[in-house]
Amino acid sequence: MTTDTALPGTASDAAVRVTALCKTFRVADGFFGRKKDFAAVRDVGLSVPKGATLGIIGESGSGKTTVARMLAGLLRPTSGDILITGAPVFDAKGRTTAAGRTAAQMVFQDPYSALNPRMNVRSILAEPLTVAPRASRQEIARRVAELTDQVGMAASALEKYPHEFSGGQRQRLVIARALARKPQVLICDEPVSALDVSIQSQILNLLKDLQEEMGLTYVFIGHGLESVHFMSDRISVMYKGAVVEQGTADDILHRPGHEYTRRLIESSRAQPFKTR
Amino acid sequence: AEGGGQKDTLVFAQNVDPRNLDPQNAVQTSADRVNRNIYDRLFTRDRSMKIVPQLVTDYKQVDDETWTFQLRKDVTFQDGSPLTAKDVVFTIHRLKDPALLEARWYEQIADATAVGDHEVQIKTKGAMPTLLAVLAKSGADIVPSAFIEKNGIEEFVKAPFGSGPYKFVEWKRDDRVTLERNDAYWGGTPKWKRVEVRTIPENSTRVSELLTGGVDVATEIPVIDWKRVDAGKTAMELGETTRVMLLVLRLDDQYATKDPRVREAIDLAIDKKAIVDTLFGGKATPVRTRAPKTVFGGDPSLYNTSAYDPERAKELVKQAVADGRGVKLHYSASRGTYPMDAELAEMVTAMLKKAGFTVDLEILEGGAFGDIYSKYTNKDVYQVAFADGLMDSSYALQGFSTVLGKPRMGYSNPKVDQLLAQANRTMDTEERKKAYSEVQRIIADTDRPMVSLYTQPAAFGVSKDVAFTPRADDGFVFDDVTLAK
Amino acid sequence: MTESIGLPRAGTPARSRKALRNIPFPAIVGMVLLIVPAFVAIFAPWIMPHDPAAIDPSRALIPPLPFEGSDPAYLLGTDNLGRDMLSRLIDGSRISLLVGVLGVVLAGTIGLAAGLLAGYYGRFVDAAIMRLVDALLAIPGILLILVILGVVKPGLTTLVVVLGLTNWVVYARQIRAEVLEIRERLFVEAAKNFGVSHTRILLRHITPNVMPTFIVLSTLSVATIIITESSLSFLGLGVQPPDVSWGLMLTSGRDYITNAWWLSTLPGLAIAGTVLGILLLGDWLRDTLDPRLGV
Amino acid sequence: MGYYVGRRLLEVVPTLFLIVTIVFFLVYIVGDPVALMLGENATPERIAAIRDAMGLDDPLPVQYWHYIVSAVTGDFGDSYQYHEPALAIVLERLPATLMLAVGSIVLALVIAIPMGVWAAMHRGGAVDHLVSSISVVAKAVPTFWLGIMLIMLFSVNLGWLPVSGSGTWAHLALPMITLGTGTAAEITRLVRSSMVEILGQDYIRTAYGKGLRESFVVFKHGFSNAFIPVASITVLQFSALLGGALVTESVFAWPGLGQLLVKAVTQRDMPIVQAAVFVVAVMVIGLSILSDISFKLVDRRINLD
Amino acid sequence: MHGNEPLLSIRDLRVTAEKRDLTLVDGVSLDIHAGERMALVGESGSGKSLTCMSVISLLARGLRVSGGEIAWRGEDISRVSAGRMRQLRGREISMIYQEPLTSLNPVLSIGNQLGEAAKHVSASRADVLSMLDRVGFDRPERVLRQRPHELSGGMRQRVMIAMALLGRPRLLLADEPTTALDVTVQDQVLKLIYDITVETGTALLLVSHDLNVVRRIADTVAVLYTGRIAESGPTERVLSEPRHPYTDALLRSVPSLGVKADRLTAIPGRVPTPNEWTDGCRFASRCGFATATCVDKPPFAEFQGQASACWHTDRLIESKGAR
Ligand SMILES: Nc1ncnc2c1ncn2[C@@H]1O[C@H](COP(=O)(O)OP(=O)(O)OP(=O)(O)O)[C@@H](O)[C@H]1O
Ligand SMILES: Nc1ncnc2c1ncn2[C@@H]1O[C@H](COP(=O)(O)OP(=O)(O)OP(=O)(O)O)[C@@H](O)[C@H]1O
Ligand SMILES: [Mg+2]
Ligand SMILES: [Mg+2]
Repeated sequence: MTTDTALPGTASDAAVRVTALCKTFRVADGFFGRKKDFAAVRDVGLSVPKGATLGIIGESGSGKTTVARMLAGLLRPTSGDILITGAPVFDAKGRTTAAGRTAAQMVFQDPYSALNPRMNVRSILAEPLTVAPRASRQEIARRVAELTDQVGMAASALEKYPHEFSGGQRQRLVIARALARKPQVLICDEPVSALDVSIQSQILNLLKDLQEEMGLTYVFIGHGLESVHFMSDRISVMYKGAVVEQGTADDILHRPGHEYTRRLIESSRAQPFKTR
Repeated sequence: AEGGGQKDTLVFAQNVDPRNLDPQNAVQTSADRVNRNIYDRLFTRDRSMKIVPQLVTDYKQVDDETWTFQLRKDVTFQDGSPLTAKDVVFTIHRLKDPALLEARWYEQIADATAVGDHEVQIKTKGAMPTLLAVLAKSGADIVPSAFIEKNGIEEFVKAPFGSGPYKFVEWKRDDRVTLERNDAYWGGTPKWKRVEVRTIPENSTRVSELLTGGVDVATEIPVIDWKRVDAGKTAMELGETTRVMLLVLRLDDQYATKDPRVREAIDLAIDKKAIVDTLFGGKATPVRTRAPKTVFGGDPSLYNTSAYDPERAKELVKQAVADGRGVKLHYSASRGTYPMDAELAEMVTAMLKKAGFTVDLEILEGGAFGDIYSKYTNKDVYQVAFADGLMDSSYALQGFSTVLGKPRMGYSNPKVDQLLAQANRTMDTEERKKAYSEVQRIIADTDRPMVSLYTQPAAFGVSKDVAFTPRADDGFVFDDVTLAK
Repeated sequence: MTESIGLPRAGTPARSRKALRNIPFPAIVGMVLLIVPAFVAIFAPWIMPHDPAAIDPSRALIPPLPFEGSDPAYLLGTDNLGRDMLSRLIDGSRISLLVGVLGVVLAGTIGLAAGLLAGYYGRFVDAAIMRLVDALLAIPGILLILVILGVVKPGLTTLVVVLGLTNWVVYARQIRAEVLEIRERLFVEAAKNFGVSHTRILLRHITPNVMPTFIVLSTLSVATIIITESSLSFLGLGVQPPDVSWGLMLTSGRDYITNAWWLSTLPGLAIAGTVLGILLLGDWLRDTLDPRLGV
Repeated sequence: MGYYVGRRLLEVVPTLFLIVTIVFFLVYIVGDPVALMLGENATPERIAAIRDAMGLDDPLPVQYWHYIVSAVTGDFGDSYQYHEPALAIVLERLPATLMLAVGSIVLALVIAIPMGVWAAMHRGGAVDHLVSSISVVAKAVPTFWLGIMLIMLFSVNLGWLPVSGSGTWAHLALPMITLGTGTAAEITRLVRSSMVEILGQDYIRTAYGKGLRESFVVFKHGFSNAFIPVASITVLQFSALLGGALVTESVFAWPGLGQLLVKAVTQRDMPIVQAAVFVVAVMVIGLSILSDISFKLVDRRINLD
Repeated sequence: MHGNEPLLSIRDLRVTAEKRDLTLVDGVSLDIHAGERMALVGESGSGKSLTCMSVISLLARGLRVSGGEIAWRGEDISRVSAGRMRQLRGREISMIYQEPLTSLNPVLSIGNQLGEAAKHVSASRADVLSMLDRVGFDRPERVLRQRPHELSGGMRQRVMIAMALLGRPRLLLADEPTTALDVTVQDQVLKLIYDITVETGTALLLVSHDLNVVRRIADTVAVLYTGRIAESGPTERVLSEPRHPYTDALLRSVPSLGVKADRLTAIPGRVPTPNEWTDGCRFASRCGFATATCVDKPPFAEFQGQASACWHTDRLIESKGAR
């Protein structure tokens, strides 16, 4: 296991700070059985300094999305604390706090279902701004134009509907919407998995650019090692709900500790198969 | 319905299934058509509707209120036990239970006592001119007292038996009642070995069954099918009934029909002839009274006649309007309860409109239609048909008495009350007839709380394998049907 | 076989627009079958050749045109009271369609609301609504109608209310199932992410997306209701004269099937044609709006 | 398994309670049969006397309580018409209706499955349009009209089958066809749409890829998957079918529950109405639970929650 | 490997969507020889699956082969009867599909589904069991009794592979057999396919959009873009010295693990959809080398077994030299 070398900055200016996070689901056991508890996330601790990117990798079902949803305030943790820029995401009663709703926004894996097919782009982008505290009409129009521009879309896109866009363009819209309320943290759950190879790099570049411009903090989830490595300063590896190792991106790549990480790297290293 | 060789099974189809087979608790033509073949009564009506003794050999009116009846001695129930005075007394006593539907006809009977095995004494409250008619009526079927006292009526009606010509075999509700010949019948061997009384509610199905030979006799053939049935292997047999289609009017203050001119105009505006011709191919009889000719006391001068005078009707409506009287009529009628009832309502409505009325026609399904009547919520005009199971004006005209007429129609005429009371208390046939005649004239010519339209014909379809003529009481005696020659 | 990602998603406006350009033949037949009665119903007072209520026994039972004994003044013949069949059919179209449409509006509104609430809020709301739905489903609809109409006197309003009250369960079930799926979609999650209220999520995000299902269900329901109305007429509980509906004409003509076939056959054809039209159109809408709505 | 069955059964309790309550209040507002039975010349006093004797004058909560108690014990009181226990009468009539309903469903399935599969195999083609049109027309034809027409054709004109009544298989034929036609249409449409969906699935392609014959693929791989949706809708159809029986039974004078009910409603014979609705509801619910459980056993992929 | 007759020779294949009158595969030509492992790469919608489906004649309804020829050992199978095609399927040509999760019939047991396939190719139960053993099942008997939902994605894909290989086909078509699987499982399954093809001498046409996968498994590669072949040739050559700007851009846009770059080389714009396709070079709008010439359809130029369709191969090579 790699040593947890602390990044510059103290705990207080960590943009994301997660301690002992657990999530248990009640699921049906077997086909006819009664409910039983299933620990999807177990005792996860994460810390991301402001402006940095934390990559999370792990096999399917290891709990990545579950962590992401809790960070975004969409899912109430069973236990554990989540602080985004120092403010708790959930209050004592387990309700999402106002800070929890604004400070962290999510970019979803599937841009095809992340946009309401029955709303045009303008209303999609405007919607976050209509939520209290509600912005004025002019303010909304201005922000919407600004956002479209930021993600590199033409103003003409505003009157169109999601289906009129390709996957890559939709993902830009998803990102633009996530940025609408000026969050400090973006949680990207496999943002490029559903996209064409040639488009993936556009989106990754965009995310990088935005981070630079606005000093955003990212939690970047992926299951391809290449893109996570490209995006992240530090990487956490999840396996069966727990973080099994974490370290700087290069450390993980060059000195993988966990068996799963090793296999992942091996399969990405593209050595031609040898005949037995 | 073909038997091997000689036909010995009669299949009869009616449109309504019996409610139950308790003779004292059915009041229903369809039940009576079964019951009167299972039971005997003290008296019965012959084919010409004359009251004749059945179980009685001899009878005597001792005084105004006391009668004695000698019973036949050779009568046994179908279980073999003899029918005695005890059974007659039991039956009459049973009819005193007000919860039984037949009870009200027997209210005037004070008591019955057995005088020996074969003599019964009946006491009435005051003179009761209708006693014999009542004893010849559906509820008066004599039931076996011993069995019922022992097992209770619930057990009895599951497999009822009487002393009549046919024995009950089985009743499959909404399907058929099966009966077989009572070989031990005192009145000689009944004609049919087996009789099936089927229930086929849908008109066209009943007609089809008749046409295909599935049934021998079928009731309620719709007018439109008369021609078709009256051809080939089947024939129509039309008869009279006591059922009169009429309009019940309302004389209370809030109704337009309070104005006698309005009521008269209604009477004059309706072309009964046209109605009868259109709806019944001329086979129904226009009448101006609730008691037709076939009913005792029915005034023949009001039979087969009409007061149609459209001009005068218009005139009356105009007058009423000029006086500021409303001529907007609320008209309630049924659909499917009586033959052609909805069509009639539409025709009458059209005629009333022609005379200058405004008509608000409301046609209702059976239950809702009945509700109006039973809750006394009938408005200006309520179209309904009434029969007279007693075949005596005392029943038919009773509704015009203040007791019944007031809540129903807002009608009360002391003269009518007096005439009705008088007719009900005298044994003098002629005097009764006169009184009833006078009541009918008052109703038809001056008061008009009801406007009678026509008597409904009985429309039987009959296979040519058999011969049958309907009875005026709409009943059905199996042995009236004979094999065709 | 499998549609690849490149295709626009089902139910999107562009897809609908595109589909409009190449409407399949059955759908065109369906539209024609529907436009005719709809047109007739709207313009009834102006196109009825005779007074549909004018009784004249002298001209009763005239057969329709090409048949022997017909009268050119009465294209489709007359009924047993001498009323013009064509005029009555035209008049009847109004009530038949009105009952169908209003019944669906009512059923649809209740069903949509119930389905949305049950599907979205789940838990107690869901359990309560679904138990009611189960209960109503277990009592055959027509039976319920029969019992209700046994009480209240039948008429246009009652009929609409009763049909509405018995038909909403179908909507509730289907829409609930749909909502259960839609509420898991990421755009709902996104909306929750920035704090959009439940009401707004229901109205802006979920409702528009159940509309295809809703529309398809509605077409089917109109058909069902029109047919139910005629069954009710048969049982004596439908529209009552002097109002005219096709169902009423059909049933009151039933004794005449062998003698004057047109009395019941013509309204029967009108019903069958309209229902056929609705169903054809519904099939097409289903294919166009939502290929997943299998049943 | 036990847990699931238990939960499913537990859900039935509120459902049944709702049904019973709905029926009670409907019936309550319907009013009573007394006046209807008494006929023309009954005085208001007499009506009141009989109503009192029948316990119809009790206050609403009392009546409701009596009714709930009797529903629980399965005693709905005596029929006003027949003066016999309502439940017994209803149960006596049930077999005839069940026979008709089951017969119709079997008939419908026998017709609908091949038609639907056939149409799905030729999706978009002439066969498909033909089948769709037939099924739509079949659905659009009013039941009673069809019944009367069938009688005209097969009984009156051809003389092949008896007009009405019950007892033999020949008697069952026409009502079964009449009642089954609409259901057949419904199921045909359902089979077609399920099959269209299934025939587009990847595993169908896999089956073809193995080199299997078309008919084999369609029936073994296609229909095996359509079976459950079709079967569960068929179960739902059952309830609609019992509704259709009201009309069919009247047309064919078939002595089933339908006729009993229509009459009970018009005659305001409320014990019968209550018992009948209850029995039908219990049957439909029972059937749907049974089918859910058996489908779940057959196909363990189904998530019933 | 070369020189002898190819096993499968596709010439100028054209697949059209009938209703919308769109050409979706637009003149694809390929040769696969016995024992050769060929990869077909390209982005979503480029026509990879349609090409495979055309070979085994399982195009979805509404699609048809509208031109060209598919020669199977000299016989044009794009026009043979359904009966003849059935003989070939499973015995000569087999296919593994993209979605292991949905490619098995959920209501039938694995044994049942394998059994049908075995019957078709007259394989015995023992053959089935040994094949299951070969694809890595410890207890083949047990698998036979199970139903698809009881198996994981990787296991299902193994079953599919076993099923495809039962008849010892000469050609195995594998349409993105690992896309739906977890990264680490992907690797195992690919390795399995590779090993088996080597063992049995079965030729392989592997569809993928992942260049890493291609590099690991394929002898030759064909790069598809918008229904046409952009470039084809020996894998080694094509991936190291691309002669088509699209291949080049694709290679450069994939983040590599070796060096941690600040930015990725992205291909601007997006893949045009079939209704936007022109006759000229369809990559032109996104291509750095595009000139006015590109409105004409680029010809195929072959260079040492490496063929590419670009007007500007020279400039591409030049620019690379410069870098
Ligand atoms: N709402 C839920 N109810 C029950 N179980 C859940 C729920 N959400 C997730 N799970 C389970 O929790 C586990 C972790 O799921 P999660 O989606 O977080 O995995 P993941 O790492 O994102 O996987 P993938 O790479 O496939 O997206 C899985 O086993 C999943 O089935
Ligand atoms: N059944 C169909 N009807 C119409 N168009 C189709 C159909 N199937 C595929 N297409 C279209 O044909 C084109 C090529 O599809 P194909 O499935 O061959 O792509 P692919 O290269 O396999 O892509 P992917 O990587 O997404 O599997 C796409 O534009 C697709 O939209
Ligand atoms: Mg995930
Ligand atoms: Mg593909």
